[in-house]
Order: sequence, then structure tokens, then C-alpha cells
Amino acid sequence: MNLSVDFAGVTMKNPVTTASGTFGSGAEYGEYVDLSRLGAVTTKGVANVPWPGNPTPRVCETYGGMLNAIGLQNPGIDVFVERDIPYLKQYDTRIIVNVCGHTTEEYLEVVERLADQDVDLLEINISCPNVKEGGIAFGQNPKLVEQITAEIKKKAKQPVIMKLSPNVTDITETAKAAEAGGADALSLINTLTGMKIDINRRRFALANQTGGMSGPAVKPVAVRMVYQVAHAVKLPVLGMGGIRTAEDALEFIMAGASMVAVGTANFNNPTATVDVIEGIEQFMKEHHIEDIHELIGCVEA
Amino acid sequence: MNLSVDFAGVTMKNPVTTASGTFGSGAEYGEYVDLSRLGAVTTKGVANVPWPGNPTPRVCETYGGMLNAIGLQNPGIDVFVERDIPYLKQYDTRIIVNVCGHTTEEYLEVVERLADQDVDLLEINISCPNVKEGGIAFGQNPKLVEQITAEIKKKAKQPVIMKLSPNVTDITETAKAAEAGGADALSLINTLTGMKIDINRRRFALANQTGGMSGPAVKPVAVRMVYQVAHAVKLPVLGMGGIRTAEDALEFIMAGASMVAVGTANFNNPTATVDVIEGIEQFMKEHHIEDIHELIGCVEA
Amino acid sequence: MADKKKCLAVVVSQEKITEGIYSMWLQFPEDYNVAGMAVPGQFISMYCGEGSRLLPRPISICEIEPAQRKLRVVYRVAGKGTEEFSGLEEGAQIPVMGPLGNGFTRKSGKAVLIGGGIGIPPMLALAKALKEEGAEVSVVLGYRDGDLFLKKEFEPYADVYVSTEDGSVGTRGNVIDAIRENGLDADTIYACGPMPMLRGVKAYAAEKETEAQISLEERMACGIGACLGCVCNSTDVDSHSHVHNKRVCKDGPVFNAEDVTL
Amino acid sequence: MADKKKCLAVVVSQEKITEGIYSMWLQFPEDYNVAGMAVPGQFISMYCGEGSRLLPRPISICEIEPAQRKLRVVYRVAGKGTEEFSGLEEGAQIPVMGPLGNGFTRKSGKAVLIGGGIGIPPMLALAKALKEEGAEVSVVLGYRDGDLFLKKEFEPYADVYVSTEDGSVGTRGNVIDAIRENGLDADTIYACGPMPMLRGVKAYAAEKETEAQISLEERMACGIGACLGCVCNSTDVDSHSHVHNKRVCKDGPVFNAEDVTL
Ligand SMILES: Cc1cc2nc3c(=O)[nH]c(=O)nc-3n(C[C@H](O)[C@H](O)[C@H](O)COP(=O)(O)OP(=O)(O)OC[C@H]3O[C@@H](n4cnc5c(N)ncnc54)[C@H](O)[C@@H]3O)c2cc1C
Ligand SMILES: Cc1cc2nc3c(=O)[nH]c(=O)nc-3n(C[C@H](O)[C@H](O)[C@H](O)COP(=O)(O)OP(=O)(O)OC[C@H]3O[C@@H](n4cnc5c(N)ncnc54)[C@H](O)[C@@H]3O)c2cc1C
Ligand SMILES: Cc1cc2nc3c(=O)[nH]c(=O)nc-3n(C[C@H](O)[C@H](O)[C@H](O)COP(=O)(O)O)c2cc1C
Ligand SMILES: Cc1cc2nc3c(=O)[nH]c(=O)nc-3n(C[C@H](O)[C@H](O)[C@H](O)COP(=O)(O)O)c2cc1C
Ligand code: FES
Ligand code: FES
Repeated sequence: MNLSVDFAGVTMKNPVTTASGTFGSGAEYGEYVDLSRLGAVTTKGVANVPWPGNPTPRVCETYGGMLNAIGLQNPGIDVFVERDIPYLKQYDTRIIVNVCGHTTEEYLEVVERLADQDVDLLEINISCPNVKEGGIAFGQNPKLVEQITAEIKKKAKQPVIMKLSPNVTDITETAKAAEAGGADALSLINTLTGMKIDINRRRFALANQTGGMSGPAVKPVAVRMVYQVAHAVKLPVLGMGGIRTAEDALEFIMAGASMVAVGTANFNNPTATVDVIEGIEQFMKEHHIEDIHELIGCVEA
Repeated sequence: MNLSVDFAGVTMKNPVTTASGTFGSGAEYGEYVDLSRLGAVTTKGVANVPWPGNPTPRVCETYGGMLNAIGLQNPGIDVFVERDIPYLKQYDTRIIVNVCGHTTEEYLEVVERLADQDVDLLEINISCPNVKEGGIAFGQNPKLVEQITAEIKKKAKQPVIMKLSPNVTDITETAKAAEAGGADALSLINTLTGMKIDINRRRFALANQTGGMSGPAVKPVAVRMVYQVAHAVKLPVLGMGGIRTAEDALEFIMAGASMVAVGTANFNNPTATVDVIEGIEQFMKEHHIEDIHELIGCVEA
Repeated sequence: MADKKKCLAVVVSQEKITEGIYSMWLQFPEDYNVAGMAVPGQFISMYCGEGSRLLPRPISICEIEPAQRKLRVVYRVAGKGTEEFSGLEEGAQIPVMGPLGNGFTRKSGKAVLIGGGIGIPPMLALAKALKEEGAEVSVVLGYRDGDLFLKKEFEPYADVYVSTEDGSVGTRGNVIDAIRENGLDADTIYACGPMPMLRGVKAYAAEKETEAQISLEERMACGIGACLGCVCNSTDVDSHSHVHNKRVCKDGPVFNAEDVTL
Repeated sequence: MADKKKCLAVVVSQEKITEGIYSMWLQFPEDYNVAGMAVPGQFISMYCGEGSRLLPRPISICEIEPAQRKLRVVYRVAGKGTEEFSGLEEGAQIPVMGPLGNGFTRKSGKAVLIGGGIGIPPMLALAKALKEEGAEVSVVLGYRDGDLFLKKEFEPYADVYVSTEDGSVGTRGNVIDAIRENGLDADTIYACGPMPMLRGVKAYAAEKETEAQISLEERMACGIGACLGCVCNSTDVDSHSHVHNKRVCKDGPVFNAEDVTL
């Protein structure tokens, strides 16, 4: 039975990674799951310098999901290179580094710093709804998506995944823009912008007022967008948004994703990633499927 | 204690109505709730002629919500006028007629036909994701929103609520466009476009492939958009999307909605509308609030 | 009149009757005796406790004990909701709405009841009611294999015939094969089962010029006729919808075979 | 090493100890004895059965019985999740992850333990451990009114002082008022309670140049340090985050008062 996939030129032992920001750089969940079981670990967004993020409360629960407004707190690329890459290198898994910035220059600084590092792919977060500059401001405008993709591609030594925002009228436009800019792959969805109000205190549940919604609640939107994008561009797609079980992951795969990421589900079940991998294997066994490629994009109209 | 609100010039005994399409024209749920308890009943979208809607399956469940692709099946304005308005007139409640069409002309035909009818408000559905023409095609383009609003306002004898789609990059743009076109009020959100795949059959769960997502799962997106719109325009806002309890309704009210609608929750609890009204009363009592207006838009930054 | 409601039923017993199929008796409150209002062919909407599953599960009524305020349902574990139901223990409460839809219109004379697979349960209440009313009742039950769940329970009320796909018991083939093999003839046919079976029943009834009442399934959201989720194709323009659609939950689930296009 | 896990605990007893506050004893599996790993000041993540509520509820450990594989938690019904917990009956299972975070660093000498409101429970395990280790233990408990839940349970391990906001018992006012009124002095202060109380404790400790360890609360998502949801402000640049943030779940919940800005 073959679960391995080639994703933008990188061979993954299986199609399951972690969703950026939900898994740190792997050290904490590494106490609960053997990271060598994962196709890849996708790390928390890293910037050129340390970012403090937003004030708390930064997270709250919603029906079947959650909101976060972490605001991309991160220790900066230097610490990341010195501490987090060596940690992950102990495991037999691919490393996808999620990159964030306020300006094109900041993104480029991180990308250049990673050029000589032993990491497998870069995932460029142009879709974070929780920072004032950069993030989603790039990701909602096809022109800017194409520009920044092209700039990054000029400097990047690793294949580049552009991470798209679902907070758009037509996701195929930003997907095509990223393709036009030279992206090697696309990942989606980042979080949907949401809000919760604490009615007893008459205040926003998050200090940032709005936050990014994730978890099982968003899955139908994510599956729809993955399907649309997989049919609109030629690039491989890393699908995510609400994956909690192997069944969820298989929906994304059948919709056209060649890889999937598990995010919020880790918070409910620390072994969600490995459970998804085992569940996919189980499904393939039961349905006599030899190769995961038989399932990628197999949904029939 | 005052729960009554003036909404676009129409006095409602309380701020709670039904979400179009989830309550028929009231006859079925009238067996479970006293319709005279409701501020208003909002009816299923009605077109100039009968529409058959989409093939089945038309509905499916998702985590904390559902998808529908009814495709605006309706018996046409003639039957509506002869059968459904007289039925609703037996009750002491306001009537909001939801109007749909493929073209501007079709919308106008319905609006004109309703001119001499004893209904209180028109809600114009330019945001249905389940029909190929009309619907969302209008609602995602600010220019078209302004145009169609202006055309309808020329003919309408009742105040006009424009119903906005959440499937947009910036909801304040379509909201402002509707305001510029002369809308008397706005309602939001219609459904988020979603997809579900039946992995065992490798097919779409809905015959239409995509459907509109509704229910508690979407609430954070809806509250966020209601807040944004209430702060971007001067028009009164009818908020909806995932309201299941009075607490949910109060989130919308505090975000700036002067009315709220209960939709998908009816399917789980046929008295959801009245339960929400009673819960709001209860909350006001406990918090010593004399007038619902003290709560509208009261969330503090 | 707003006199209907969703109520809490109590699970009085729950039993696994064969692999993946459960039988449950529900008791209703004194002030809202759903069993007292029910007729064979109607269904109830059963709701999950788990908040991630909001839509009702429509399940046919299998037996009715009005005086004891009890209904029986027999259901297959098809997904998460029915799996949740199968875990309910005696004494547990479950939210239910019903009875819903229109049941079978019971006619006198020779009745042939046809049940296929998980369409078998509703025929039990019907067989019993028809028998009590003096009809001459035959039942044809279609199974996949020799696992003949519920069959014995029909015997007090009807002559029972069986078809199995694998031929292990009764007629090898489908229910129509069994009817032909046993030379059954009917004044009225009543049927519930998978779509291919119902198509066969409709064709057979047309051939024999016999009235057939068939019970349909469709995905539902409201279960009471408001959302237009569960429509089937009607032969003529329907008087409610004004298009060729009838609502399975409200206008059905039982239809005259002639009135619907399968 | 991937040797930690989320496990199923069994509710061995559940009791309402006062209006809205419950005490629950949990027993852990033989192969994963959370009680055997726990120290006072740590917490556990408790998970809801209801699928619409996915995030863990962090609850402090109130008592530890390692040999019996049991932990006690005392919690206030604050919302839907704790309401769900309060309905669990003896024998019910509940998913738990833990022990999580760092507990109190127990010092010898004179210990003053301060608990305010629902911050009182974790001080019980601490009082017991300090007493066993020979420390001289005083406990100051801050309540709103005369409803002195848990107070009696401290008496075997400590001299117990009380403050009440309404003055109905002990010192009228807050815990610091009680400390001053009773002239307590400490080598180490340990505190858990609402933020205004902790600010008071920090200021008092600074004034007296006494070491204070305080337990903080913040909204959590992962509970193990991965999501950066639950940070507090650190006085210095933190060695993990490289900004002025520490994670309450992983670096805390117990911090030296000097190390955090409240
Ligand atoms: C009028 C009617 C009567 C029925 N009577 C019986 C009966 O007596 N015994 C029995 O075992 N089954 C019966 N069914 C089928 C039963 O409703 C489904 O098997 C059940 O809803 C599956 O729920 P689930 O949560 O286990 O499956 P899931 O697949 O997890 O359900 C997801 C959603 O799809 C719906 N759904 C799934 N399958 C069906 C289906 N076949 N028909 C309608 N909705 C479906 C569910 O209600 C739910 O909303 C009947 C269906 C209808 C329409
Ligand atoms: C380290 C730590 C230890 C705690 N120990 C105790 C204890 O021993 N006894 C006790 O009664 N309470 C304790 N709390 C508070 C307890 O976690 C909350 O009261 C509880 O999570 C509320 O859950 P709910 O579902 O009832 O409320 P809801 O308001 O419905 O919860 C919604 C979400 O907000 C979170 N949340 C709500 N209030 C708090 C809060 N005060 N702190 C953190 N998260 C919150 C919930 O975990 C959940 O994710 C502790 C909190 C922390 C951080
Ligand atoms: C707490 C949290 C932090 C996140 N941080 C990042 C981030 O740093 N970079 C990024 O690209 N996405 C980030 N995301 C988005 C996730 O990677 C993912 O796109 C989204 O959560 C949807 O997947 P899920 O529903 O499985 O969580 C974050 C999400 C959460 C919940
Ligand atoms: C079954 C169904 C049918 C609907 N039909 C219509 C419609 O005819 N016109 C319309 O404007 N909105 C329609 N909607 C959208 C709802 O009115 C509402 O905007 C949406 O469902 C969000 O609210 P909820 O989460 O409370 O259901 C429909 C929704 C559902 C679930
Ligand atoms: S399920 Fe709503 S009309 Fe039948
Ligand atoms: S809750 Fe995730 S870091 Fe603390």
C-alpha cells in the first residue's frame, strides 16, 4: 500500500502534515506523537525578528470550532534556525517552514535566511487575519499575491507554497495569481475572520475583537475551496480546515488535495495527526486501494 | 420592558423573525409555535413564476451546521399572494416577503405584484449560492448590488431590505453599495458556499455539488459581518446566521443588529423562535434592562 | 393551532436484533402521547444528543402500542446518529418529534405487503393493523441473505414469503420474483424498501393494474414540510408546490405509486 | 519521547459542595497514572463529551492520592463545559490530559498560602504537601461571604485565616487585609485567585521582600505550550518566546511574582 506523495518535488512518506501555528515547532506535541510518523511538520509562522503577537484573550471557543488572534507571536528566524530546525532534524519527517512578515522585504529576509537551511518547503502566510499589515492584506488582492509570489520565488531555494485566505469572493482568482507568480504549490484554507461577543460583559471575547475561525465548523467551506482551486490551477494543493478524522482528510483528498494538514483538532486530540494517517491506511485497506493517488481528486460529478 | 423596535419604519413587537427558506410561509411551523408571538415572519423566496429548484439530495448535515441547495423552489408569486399572505394575515405578526429572480426584470415583476399587497417589508435575496443566474451573481458585485437596489426601490411600495452574501472579500463594500442604491435596511448573512463529499460513494453529498452552509457553525462569521456592516452604514441591520439561543441573538444585537432571524435552528427545535424571544426577555429582566435599544450595538471595544 | 411539539421519549428497551440492526421501544409523556396519534407508515424524527449533529433522523414506526404510550422503531446503524441511538440505555431520554407524514391508507381485501431490507420494519405495524381490520394479508420480505430479522414477528398477522439475493432462503432474487413464484395476487400493494425495489414494485403494479402505495426516503432537514429539502418528483404538478415536486416528509412518505416518478 | 497521552479517567465521586461549586474525584488507568505524576499547582485539561465544545477546560489539581491513582478537582460551574462536568455521574468516563504545567516550588520555613474564591482548591494539595515536608503552614482564604467552602479541609494542615468581602466571617476585606490583621509573616507566599488579588499579593510580597509564587489563569487552546494562546506578560524577555511573553500552560501556571507583569 503506497501512501507516499510527491508534493512540489518533495517526497512525503504520507500526505499528512500539521497546520501552521497549531503545532509550534513540534517540540510540545512531540511528547504525545512520534513526529517521524508524519509526512511533514509545518511550523508556526516565523518572521525576520521576534514578534510579540496580540494581547490576550487570544483564543476562544465557538460552536464546533474556535477563534484565535495570536497575531503571529514568534521568536524570530535566528532562534528558529538555531533551535527549531535542529530539533526537527532529529526526526524522519519533512519540514515545511511557515513564513510571515509585514512587508515584502520582511518575508524576503526570512526566505533568504532559510536558503542554506536544511528545510524542505516554504509556506508563505499571506492570509493571517490577525495582523494589521502584511498577512491578509496581501492575500485578498490577486495583484499583490502575484507580486509577492514572484519576489519570493526569485530568492527561495526551496519550493514555495502560497497559503491562501478564504476571506475572498473568488478563491480561484488568488490561486491563479499565485500560480502566475510562480508558486510551486498552494495551501488552503487559512482561517475565516470571525467574532464572538461575551454578552454578559458586553465585550469582545478576544482582545483583538476579531479572530480567525478554525476547526470542524469550517470544513465545508474549506472542502469547497480546495475543490475549486484544484480544478482552477495545475499546482498541487495542501488542503486544511477542520480536519479531525481520516474521513475528513479523505474528503479533502477526494476534492483534489495531494496533502492535508491537521490543525485545531490537535487541541482536542493530541494524536489527531497520527490517527488521521492510520485511518487513511484503514480506509485504503477496506476499499482495496493500493495507492493514495487513486483517491486524489477522485470525487465524481 | 420594551422589546419592540422600529425597523425601516415598521414597528415590530419584538426583534425576532424567521430566516427565509427555513420556515416556509409559516403554515408548517404554525402547528408548533404561535406565529403571533413573532416580531415578523420572513417567507421563503418567491419568484415571478413557480421554480422547481434543484435535484435531490438537496440537504446534508455538517459539523454544527448543514448545507442546502434547494435552489429556490417556490410556487410563484400568484399562489403566494392567494394562499400564503392570507394565511399569515390571520396572525398578529409582520410579514417580510423574500424575493428572488434570475434577472432584474424577474425581481421587479414580483416587487410590483406585491405593491398592493398587505405585506410589511420586502427582503431581496441577491445572495443565494444555489442558483446559476441571479442570486449570488448579483450579490458579490457592488456595482450590480447598487443597480438592482436602485431599480427595486423605484418600484417597491414597501421598505426594501437587501440580503447580502457572506461570500465576499469585503462585506462593507456590498453593504455600502446597497445603501447607495437606496436600500432601507440590510439583512445578513445568507449562507456560506460549502461542499461535502460522501467518501464511501466518492460523490458529492448534494446533487448540486455545492450548497449553502448555515447553522451554529457559521455564527462567528455572521457576527463579525453584522458588526462590520452596522459600523459601515447608517441602515438598520437584520442579523442572522447560526442563531439557536437567546445568547446567540444577543451577540448579534450587541454587534449592532436591530432585528435577528432564526433559521436552521428551527429544524432542530421547532420553537427556537419563541425560545429566543423568551430568552431575550429573561436576559433583560436579569440585567435590569428596560428597553432592547439599550442593547443594540452596545458591545464595547 | 400551535399544539404540536417536540417531546422527550424514554427508552424502555433496546436490543440488537442482528448485526448492525437495533430494536428500540420508546415511551411518550402522558400529556403528549405520540403513540396515540400514530398510524402505520408514519415516521418520527429522532434527535441526537451530540450538538455537532443538528438535523433529525427520520425513522419509521415499526409497532404501535397507544394505550401503553409506546412506539417501536427498528433501525440500522448507518452513521454517527444511529450509532449514538444504539448506545442509549434503558431509561435514557431522547428528543422526538412526531408522528410525521402520512401513513398507508389501509384498504380491505387482499393486501400484499412488501418490505426490503431496512424497509421491512414499517410493514409490521401495517400487517398488524390490516389483520385486525380483517384484510387478507400476505407479506413478502426481501433480504440479502439468510439473516431473516423480524420475519418471525410477521407470522401472527400474515402469510410470510421471503426472497434472498443469495438464494439461501425462499425465492432466490428479489421480492417481485417471490411474488411471481408464489402466485400472490393483491387488491392493494404496500411497499417500503430501496429505490430499485420500489421501481420494480411500481412496474409490477402497473402491469397488474393494482393499486400500490409506496414509502419513499429522502434527506430531510425540517421533517415537517417547511424547508423543501426532501422532495420527490411528482407525476403531475403538485397542488402545494405548483411544480412537479412533492415533499416526502409532509405529503409522504407514503405515496400512490402512480403519483410519483421514481 | 512520545510517551505522554490524553487518557480516560473515571469519575469515582461527584458532590456539590456549595451553590455552583462541585468536587469530583477522578481515578486514572493503571498504565497511565496521572495522579502519580502530579504535584500541587499543576492542572489537568478536562474535555467535554459534547462535540460542539472542542477546547479543553483547564482545572487545577485540588488533592492527590497517587497510590489510589486518584485526583480531586473542585470547580465552579462557569459555563456549558463545567455544567456538563457537573452532570457526570459516578462511573462516567471523562477524557483528561495531564498533569500539565509547573506546580509550586515548595520551600522550607514559614509558608503563607493564599487562596481567593475558586483559586482556593489548588492550595489544599499544596498545604498538605508542605505540612508533610515539615513547613510551618498558614492559609489565608478569601471569600465573598460566609459560604466558606473547603475551609474545614485545610484545618488538619494549616492555621487557617479567613477574609470575607461582606465581613460576615474573619477579616472584612481581602486576603492582604487578613494577613496584616493577623500579623502573618512568611518566608514564602503561594497564591492563587483572581487577578486583583494576585496584584495585591505581588505588591505585598515586594513590600515585604518576600518570595511569592502565584498561579495565573488564561484562555487556553492546546494546554501544552504549542499554540501561544495563553500567554502572560513576562518582566524580562522570555528565553523560549524571545519576547515579553510566557505561556501560562507550559511555563506556568505558577510563576514567581517578580517574573510576570500583571
Ligand atoms: C421516512 C424515512 C423513514 C426511515 N425509516 C427508517 C427505519 O425505520 N429504519 C432505519 O434504519 N432507517 C430508516 N430511515 C433511514 C434513516 O433515516 C437513516 O439511516 C438515518 O437518518 C441515518 O442517520 P445517521 O446519523 O446514522 O447517518 P449519517 O449518514 O451520519 O447521517 C447524516 C445525515 O444524513 C441523513 N441520512 C443519512 N441516511 C439517510 C437516509 N437513508 N434517509 C434519510 N436521511 C438520511 C441523516 O438523517 C443525517 O441528517 C428512514 C428514512 C426516511 C426518510
Ligand atoms: C490553569 C487554570 C486552572 C484553573 N483551575 C480551576 C479550578 O480549579 N476550578 C475552577 O472552577 N476553575 C478553574 N479554572 C477556570 C476554568 O478553566 C474555567 O472556569 C472553565 O474552563 C470554564 O469552562 P466552561 O465551559 O464552563 O465555560 P465557558 O465560558 O462556556 O467556556 C468557554 C471557553 O472558555 C474557556 N474559559 C472560560 N473561563 C475560563 C477561565 N476562567 N480560565 C481559562 N479558560 C476559561 C473554557 O475553557 C472554554 O474553552 C482554571 C483555569 C486555568 C487557566
Ligand atoms: C492557534 C492558531 C494559530 C495559527 N497560526 C498560524 C500561522 O502562524 N500561520 C499560518 O499560516 N496559519 C496559522 N493558523 C491557521 C492554520 O494553519 C489553519 O490554516 C487553520 O487553522 C485551518 O485549519 P484547522 O481548522 O485544521 O485548524 C493558525 C491557526 C490556529 C488555530
Ligand atoms: C433550507 C434553507 C433554505 C433557504 N432558503 C432561502 C431563501 O429562499 N431565501 C433567502 O434569502 N435565504 C434562504 N436561506 C438562507 C437563510 O435565510 C439564512 O440566511 C441562513 O440560513 C443563515 O441563517 P441560519 O444559520 O440561522 O440558518 C435558506 C437557508 C436554508 C437552510
Ligand atoms: S424535510 Fe423539510 S420539507 Fe421535508
Ligand atoms: S494553551 Fe496553547 S500555548 Fe498555552
